[in-house]
Amino acid sequence: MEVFLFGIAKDIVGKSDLDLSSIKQKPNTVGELIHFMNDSYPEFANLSSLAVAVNGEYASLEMPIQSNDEIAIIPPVSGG
Amino acid sequence: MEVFLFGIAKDIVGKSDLDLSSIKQKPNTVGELIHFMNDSYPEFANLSSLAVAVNGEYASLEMPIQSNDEIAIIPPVSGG
Amino acid sequence: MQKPIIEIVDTINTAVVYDELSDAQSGGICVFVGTVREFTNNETVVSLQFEAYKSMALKEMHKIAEKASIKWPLNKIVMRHAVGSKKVQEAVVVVGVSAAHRVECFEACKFLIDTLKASVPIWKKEIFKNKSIWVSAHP
Amino acid sequence: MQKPIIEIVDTINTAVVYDELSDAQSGGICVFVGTVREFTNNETVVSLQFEAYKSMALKEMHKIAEKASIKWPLNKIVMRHAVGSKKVQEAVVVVGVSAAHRVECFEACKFLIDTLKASVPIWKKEIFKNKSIWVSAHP
Repeated sequence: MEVFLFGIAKDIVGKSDLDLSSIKQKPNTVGELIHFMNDSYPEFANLSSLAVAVNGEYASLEMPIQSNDEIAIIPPVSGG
Repeated sequence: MEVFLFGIAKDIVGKSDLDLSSIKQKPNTVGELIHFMNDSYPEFANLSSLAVAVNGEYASLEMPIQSNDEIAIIPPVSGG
Repeated sequence: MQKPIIEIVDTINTAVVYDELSDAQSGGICVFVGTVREFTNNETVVSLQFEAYKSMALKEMHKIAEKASIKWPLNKIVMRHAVGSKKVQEAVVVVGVSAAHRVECFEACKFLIDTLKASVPIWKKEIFKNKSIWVSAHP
Repeated sequence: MQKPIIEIVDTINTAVVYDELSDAQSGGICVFVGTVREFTNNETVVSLQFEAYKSMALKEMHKIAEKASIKWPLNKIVMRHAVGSKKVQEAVVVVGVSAAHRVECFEACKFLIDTLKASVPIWKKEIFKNKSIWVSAHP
């Protein structure tokens, strides 16, 4: 399970993608993934918001995630 | 006294300026000029509005006009 | 605000407007271009003819730019109107502003074109195949 | 409506936007250009760096264009965002529409940029002389 990181999320983790395949308790939902990120990288708690995209679409906390999904951490956007 | 004509006013009168120096009762105000135009060219009554500019500024009906003023008949504008 | 660019021209070059409005103090530029539409009330337009009372039109456009710069904190303003015959798809007017933030860009740009249409002494004749009409002249 | 032009690019050429939006059925074109402003909260900006989740950003921009074309009768839409490092006064985003009448031009153009800023996964880092900040990241 690979998670893409952008913007400040990339800076917090220190790289542009994160391989979760080796961790014990793989997150099964978007909510569990956010929980895992907050636990592993406490700095995420300082962000004004945090969203997750699954296969290029904003996903709800209940959305199940699978190892072949394209998953991305979306910190507050600031384009334009 | 010369009056510039634009747009449909030019078409109604048939020329782009009108010399009023030879008429008997010269209009002394903008209101009198409009009155004169409506009398001389009844088609002006069909317009949705009619304004007069004196020296390049919209003028009220009471505004006095003199022979050395730059006077223009302003039919409804439609730029843009 | 910098001196506004206000002109009545034969042909409008829309490609230069952004450069004219670009500015280090501005985060946004909003531009409106009025163009000749092929149909009016389902009738095919051949061309539009624009006539201006040039000296007064420029004076009125300057007044509008000044009013806008009082109402909103603007950095640059462009107002340019074409005269003469314009074919379908040609630009007849371009107005634009640059400002620090986008909200005032949109509001000021809309004010410029709305007010120009209401008060600047310029007249448009629609040329159709078999007739021509001075726009707005009749109720 | 015609197929919208939606792109993420390295450099924005504002001079071509008007031609891209020009259209025989349109009486108006409204364009908004976002540019790099020299000052933010009185601090001097050296540059802005933009990063995009490109595939998703394009998808979101297409959704926004579709929403706009449902809300308003539009003829053409352009949405183009730059990525990479942008210096003061450079264009970072351009959105524009053409439509029969000007009211929908302004409304739709404003909707495009407002919605883009709210939902498209693109991130901006402000580079100052002695620090850099991801915009909007912190409350």
